[in-house]
Amino acid sequence: MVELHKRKKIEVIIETPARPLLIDVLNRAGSPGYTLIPAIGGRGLRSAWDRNQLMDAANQVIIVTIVSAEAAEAIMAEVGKLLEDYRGVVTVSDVEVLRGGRF
Amino acid sequence: MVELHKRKKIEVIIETPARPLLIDVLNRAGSPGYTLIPAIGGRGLRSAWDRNQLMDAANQVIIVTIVSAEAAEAIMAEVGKLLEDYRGVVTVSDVEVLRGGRF
Amino acid sequence: MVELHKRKKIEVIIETPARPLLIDVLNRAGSPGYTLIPAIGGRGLRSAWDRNQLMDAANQVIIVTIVSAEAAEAIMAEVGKLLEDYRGVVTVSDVEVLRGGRF
Amino acid sequence: MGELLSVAGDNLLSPPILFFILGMGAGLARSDLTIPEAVGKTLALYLMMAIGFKGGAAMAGGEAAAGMAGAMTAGILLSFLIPVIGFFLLRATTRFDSDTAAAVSAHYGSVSVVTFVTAVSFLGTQNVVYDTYMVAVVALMETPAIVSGLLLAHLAASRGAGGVSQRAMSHLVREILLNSSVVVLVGSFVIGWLTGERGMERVAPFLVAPFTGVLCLFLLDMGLVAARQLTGSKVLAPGPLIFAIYMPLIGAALGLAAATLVGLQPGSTALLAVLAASASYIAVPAAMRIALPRANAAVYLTLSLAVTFPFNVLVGIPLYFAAAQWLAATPGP
Amino acid sequence: MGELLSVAGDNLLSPPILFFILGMGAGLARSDLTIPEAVGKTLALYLMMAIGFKGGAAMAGGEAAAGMAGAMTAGILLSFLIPVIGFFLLRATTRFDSDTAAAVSAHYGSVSVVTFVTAVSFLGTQNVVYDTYMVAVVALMETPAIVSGLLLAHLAASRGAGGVSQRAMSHLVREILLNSSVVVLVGSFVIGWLTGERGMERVAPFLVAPFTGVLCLFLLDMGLVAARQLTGSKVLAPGPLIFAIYMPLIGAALGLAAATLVGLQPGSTALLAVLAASASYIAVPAAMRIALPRANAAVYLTLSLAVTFPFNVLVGIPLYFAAAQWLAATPGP
Amino acid sequence: MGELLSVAGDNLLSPPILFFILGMGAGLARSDLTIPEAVGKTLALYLMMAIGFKGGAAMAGGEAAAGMAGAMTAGILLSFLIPVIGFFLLRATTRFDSDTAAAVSAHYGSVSVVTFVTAVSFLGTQNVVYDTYMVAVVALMETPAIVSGLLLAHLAASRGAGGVSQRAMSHLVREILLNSSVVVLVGSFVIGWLTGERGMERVAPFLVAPFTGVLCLFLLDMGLVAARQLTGSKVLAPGPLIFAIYMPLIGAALGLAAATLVGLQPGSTALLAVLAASASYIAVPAAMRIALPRANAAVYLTLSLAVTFPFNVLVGIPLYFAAAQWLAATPGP
Ligand SMILES: Nc1ncnc2c1ncn2[C@@H]1O[C@H](COP(=O)(O)O)[C@@H](O)[C@H]1O
Ligand SMILES: Nc1ncnc2c1ncn2[C@@H]1O[C@H](COP(=O)(O)O)[C@@H](O)[C@H]1O
Ligand SMILES: Nc1ncnc2c1ncn2[C@@H]1O[C@H](COP(=O)(O)O)[C@@H](O)[C@H]1O
Ligand code: NA
Ligand code: NA
Ligand code: NA
Repeated sequence: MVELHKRKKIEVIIETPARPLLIDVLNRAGSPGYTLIPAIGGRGLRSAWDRNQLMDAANQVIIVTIVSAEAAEAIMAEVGKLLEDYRGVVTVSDVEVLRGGRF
Repeated sequence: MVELHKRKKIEVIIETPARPLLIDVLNRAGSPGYTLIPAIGGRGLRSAWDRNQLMDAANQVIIVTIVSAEAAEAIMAEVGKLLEDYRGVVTVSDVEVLRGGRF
Repeated sequence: MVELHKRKKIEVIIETPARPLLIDVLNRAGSPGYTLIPAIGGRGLRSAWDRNQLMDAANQVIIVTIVSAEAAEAIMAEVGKLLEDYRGVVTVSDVEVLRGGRF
Repeated sequence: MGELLSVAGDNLLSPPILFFILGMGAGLARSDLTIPEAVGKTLALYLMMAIGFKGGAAMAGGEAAAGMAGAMTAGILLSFLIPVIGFFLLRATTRFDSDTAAAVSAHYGSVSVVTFVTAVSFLGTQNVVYDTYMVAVVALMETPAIVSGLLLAHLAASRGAGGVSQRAMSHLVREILLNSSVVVLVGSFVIGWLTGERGMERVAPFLVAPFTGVLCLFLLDMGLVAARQLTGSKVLAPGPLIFAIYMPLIGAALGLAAATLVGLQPGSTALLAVLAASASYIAVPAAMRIALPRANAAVYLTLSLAVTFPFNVLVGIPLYFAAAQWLAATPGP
Repeated sequence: MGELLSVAGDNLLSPPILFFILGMGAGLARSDLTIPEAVGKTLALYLMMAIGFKGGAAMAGGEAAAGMAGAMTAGILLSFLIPVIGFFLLRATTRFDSDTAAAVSAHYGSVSVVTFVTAVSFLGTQNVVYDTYMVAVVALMETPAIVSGLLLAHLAASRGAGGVSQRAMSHLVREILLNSSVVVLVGSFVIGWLTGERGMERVAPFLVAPFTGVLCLFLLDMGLVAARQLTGSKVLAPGPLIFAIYMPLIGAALGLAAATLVGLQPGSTALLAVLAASASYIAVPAAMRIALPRANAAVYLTLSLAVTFPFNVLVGIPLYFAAAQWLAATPGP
Repeated sequence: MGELLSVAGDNLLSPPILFFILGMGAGLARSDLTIPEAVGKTLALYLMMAIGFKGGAAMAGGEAAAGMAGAMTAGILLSFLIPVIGFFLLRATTRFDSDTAAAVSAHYGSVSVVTFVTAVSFLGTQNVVYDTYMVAVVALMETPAIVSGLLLAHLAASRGAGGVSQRAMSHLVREILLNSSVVVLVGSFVIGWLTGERGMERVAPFLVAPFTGVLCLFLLDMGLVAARQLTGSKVLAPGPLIFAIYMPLIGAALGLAAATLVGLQPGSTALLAVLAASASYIAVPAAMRIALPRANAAVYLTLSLAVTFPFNVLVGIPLYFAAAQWLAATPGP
């Protein structure tokens, strides 16, 4: 039987220009790690966007980080502040991991 | 303490040609937004596929939408119908969001 | 009302060179399917990495597979062994699917 | 016969075809060599831009447009009628349902721009001229086959083509009329025609000089993709496989006949035969997935890309060329 | 006037501009034609590498650098002052908040390298020479406008520019000084200058011969992206839309005046006017999203890319060129 | 010595090397300039296609293949033996475990195709000819080092190479024999050989003319990637860092000795030295991650790409070339 540990997965979809700012937030909040995933289009409250070939400023990126429940609290608060200025959404969900110590 | 609201995350992996049809479904079902993520390979009941450089018709795309529980019901029914004709899978899971009003 | 079935979603973020080995694991463990998603950057316990234009060996890839709870057990054990040699993380979470029979 | 063999040898021993063979070989041997998707798609756009512009500029240079109207009409009729022949042949020789049979035959009524480009490059090595308005014929032959394929499916199926929801229809129409090959081919043709020789001079170092080299890189990619489509797909029944070989021959015969009727020069006759013989693998699959979702996509993707394309490029092009030469040599009726 | 019309005709009937129009048309008609992102970005780097290297090599070839200091100073002053004019015009004629007004005017103080490259290609068709050090002026004019835009936002807003956190500031500085266009333009200029004619010979078949053809492919992409930015964005109020037309004219007039004051030859005068009239859409948007996040990005992306860029490329370039020619013909004061 | 300095100056002042330095500088200064991945990989394929085809075509043109067998044997032996030397030097001078030491030395036994291509371009500027069959030697030297590295790891480690599971072995074999560089290099060589001069003429405007310019763009990318690998990786202990400088010198010396023994002309001698001195950073890392997963990948990626590659390109190439010239001048034993 494989031993699993409960953790939180935070997924942030945010404007590309805000990427370095969000990574600063994660590093300062002591996140054990993150992974960047490309987004190629979307629609929110504002107009739809499609991977704009030339202007990165109009593109979005997805950042996933697996963290402990405590760290999740701090990160969600910080990300919430960032999303006041920058387009995007954040979600948190429950996951289980193998090597608890890592996160 | 950060206040979180329960929502549903629907993830659809579907053939590229069906993308405009699925977006129509989401818009008509009043989804507050969606994000498109590229898929670069996979295998289902049929043979494996790898990002086919030239023929988009053989590629898949991933669409993520964060919606309220009610909207999720309607969307899942519609997507189910679409998947009768088009290759792909759909999953729904629980997530929490910051700004409840948005979704 | 749409009838939904509980399944497990396993997400593995792993080094590109280990991709064929991980797919072998999934095929042997009888996974009904998987989807490959590109990663364009990240940070773990070791230094940050950015999509390295020339050396695939330094890149990561994400593999998602929707499986039954039993299959999930077997797959998590095997993936755990693989992650002893290769950089990456694995998470498992609960999802619901439409066509239970498929997974 | 000897003459045909030497022409086939010329074709096989040309760099573009050898790179295609290298790609097929590497793909079948499961090498990890891949040309990135973004580059493959851009090379295809480049090839269409190059032959479109060249066609338009030649047009502006007062090249006789003799037979253009005839060639265009023949092309449209061929694109419309070939699916009918294909449909009944498939229904007779395979267990395809009517949707799949209609979708497959629509592919064979339409055209593969890359097969046309490879044939143009082959004519270059044989120093055989052709009417540059044939580029316009390529664009015209893309779409009629899709319409006739849908009609066939509608007539054959009880529930009728009504299945194509009003919403899907708008996506379908845009897909048919405004897909990238039509826009680039026709657009570059018009721009070449408007700017004429002076325009040609300014873009020639980009659109003309490196053409053959770019074709080599693109056919290397095509070989890899075709081989992977073959190894990836389920084993195909003999019926469809043989169809993917004899249908291009039927198409070519019809093309040769139509061209002779309209009185085209040998180079253009060979090209019309190539267009009739070639099967689409980018524009039509996209349209069929919207219009006939129940048709089995794996079948038509494999037949048109992994069987007919290699057959036309390796064997078909020199064969149809030799036939066009032979027809021109024998005094007509 | 007749002279201006024929020059405008020349511009419109050149392959690069026609491919831009093809791109706009296909984008507005919602065609699925797209140039992959990786290729679009590389074509932009290629164009900057080409004009940078050519500028440096000409410099090394002992081309008179007369007026270089004057042109550079004029460029920096124009880049710094134009945002001030733009800011007050926007505050007077639109309901933009101070951040958005500052961000938009910073775009118009800065430059669009591709508009410059298109103007250089246009001068080529008119066989008009220009001082190749103008490439260095392009790099110098990228950044002052960003600084002046931030100052305007800081002075106008009560809470002051303190809003830009210390952390964001370091990302901002790197974005301004080390963004890809500055690095490639200045880097290629220096390399061209160091290797001179000999270096030029070795890279000419890559950087010089295919230049116009690559510009055609790139402007096809620009047309598609500009059209999609236009159709995608919410309908804009008339105030900002007209601003996106008259502001380039004001910039061009200032550029023409400054160039005449400094005594540049007609070719360089036209280029300085083009730089003053052009609005950035890659470097400045990235900086503004960090420095002025509350400014409405959809507005400045749409105005600079979907209105001002097409205006300059289709109408502006021949207009400013004719003005520069006219100024040179009339005896100065 | 004077002669060496002037040759080093020539190398540094050539456009490709200057663009490499520009890339390193921009990367170290954390500029956001990046060449998209799809383009970087295609440029590498283009360079391999170009030198492969040129080698094959020259071969067909009856270029004397004198010394080919000797050069090939020397290359295979060097590729096989250099890892042994490297392994014991690393075990003596660093705290690497046996797997990491074996993996690192396998990199140095193998070759970097881009270093070879840069050296070929350098020979061009010095108007020094070389035997075009050296391209085949490049392909032959890729793999033996991997085998010898695995043997070293197996002998040194108690648990033995049995660790490489049967399944991983099949992926490994395909990775070694069918990786993209071997397929493209050998494939293009054969096609060049089959089509000879006539084939060369048709592809020259694509594969020959723009070669140096494409090399500039590619080395700009290499500089960026090497700098980021350096800044991204943990600080390296002095032992490995110095190894990454003196090991290429040892390799070069062995290469020069072997070439002189086999009696190659100066150009080919210099190239064999470059191959022996260069370290792989695409093919071998991929194989090592499968075969020796416990070896520390960050170490060999940093040493081969961020230290040895820049050393060879900036200093090594002119040094080994001058040595080859000097050897040819002094009467042999
Ligand atoms: N409900 C949603 N589900 C998934 N993605 C969303 C959702 N809402 C917004 N997004 C993404 O976030 C981006 C910005 O949203 P907005 O700030 O509302 O314009 C959109 O373009 C989408 O890519
Ligand atoms: N169990 C699964 N987990 C993740 N992705 C799947 C799964 N099953 C199917 N897929 C994806 O959906 C695509 C179509 O599946 P299918 O319709 O079974 O051929 C596959 O190619 C995969 O990309
Ligand atoms: N906590 C995390 N959340 C998301 N991704 C992670 C996390 N930790 C590691 N990763 C990913 O896994 C890769 C390897 O991690 P590591 O093995 O710790 O170097 C990292 O580069 C990230 O892409
Ligand atoms: Na056809
Ligand atoms: Na300006
Ligand atoms: Na070596």
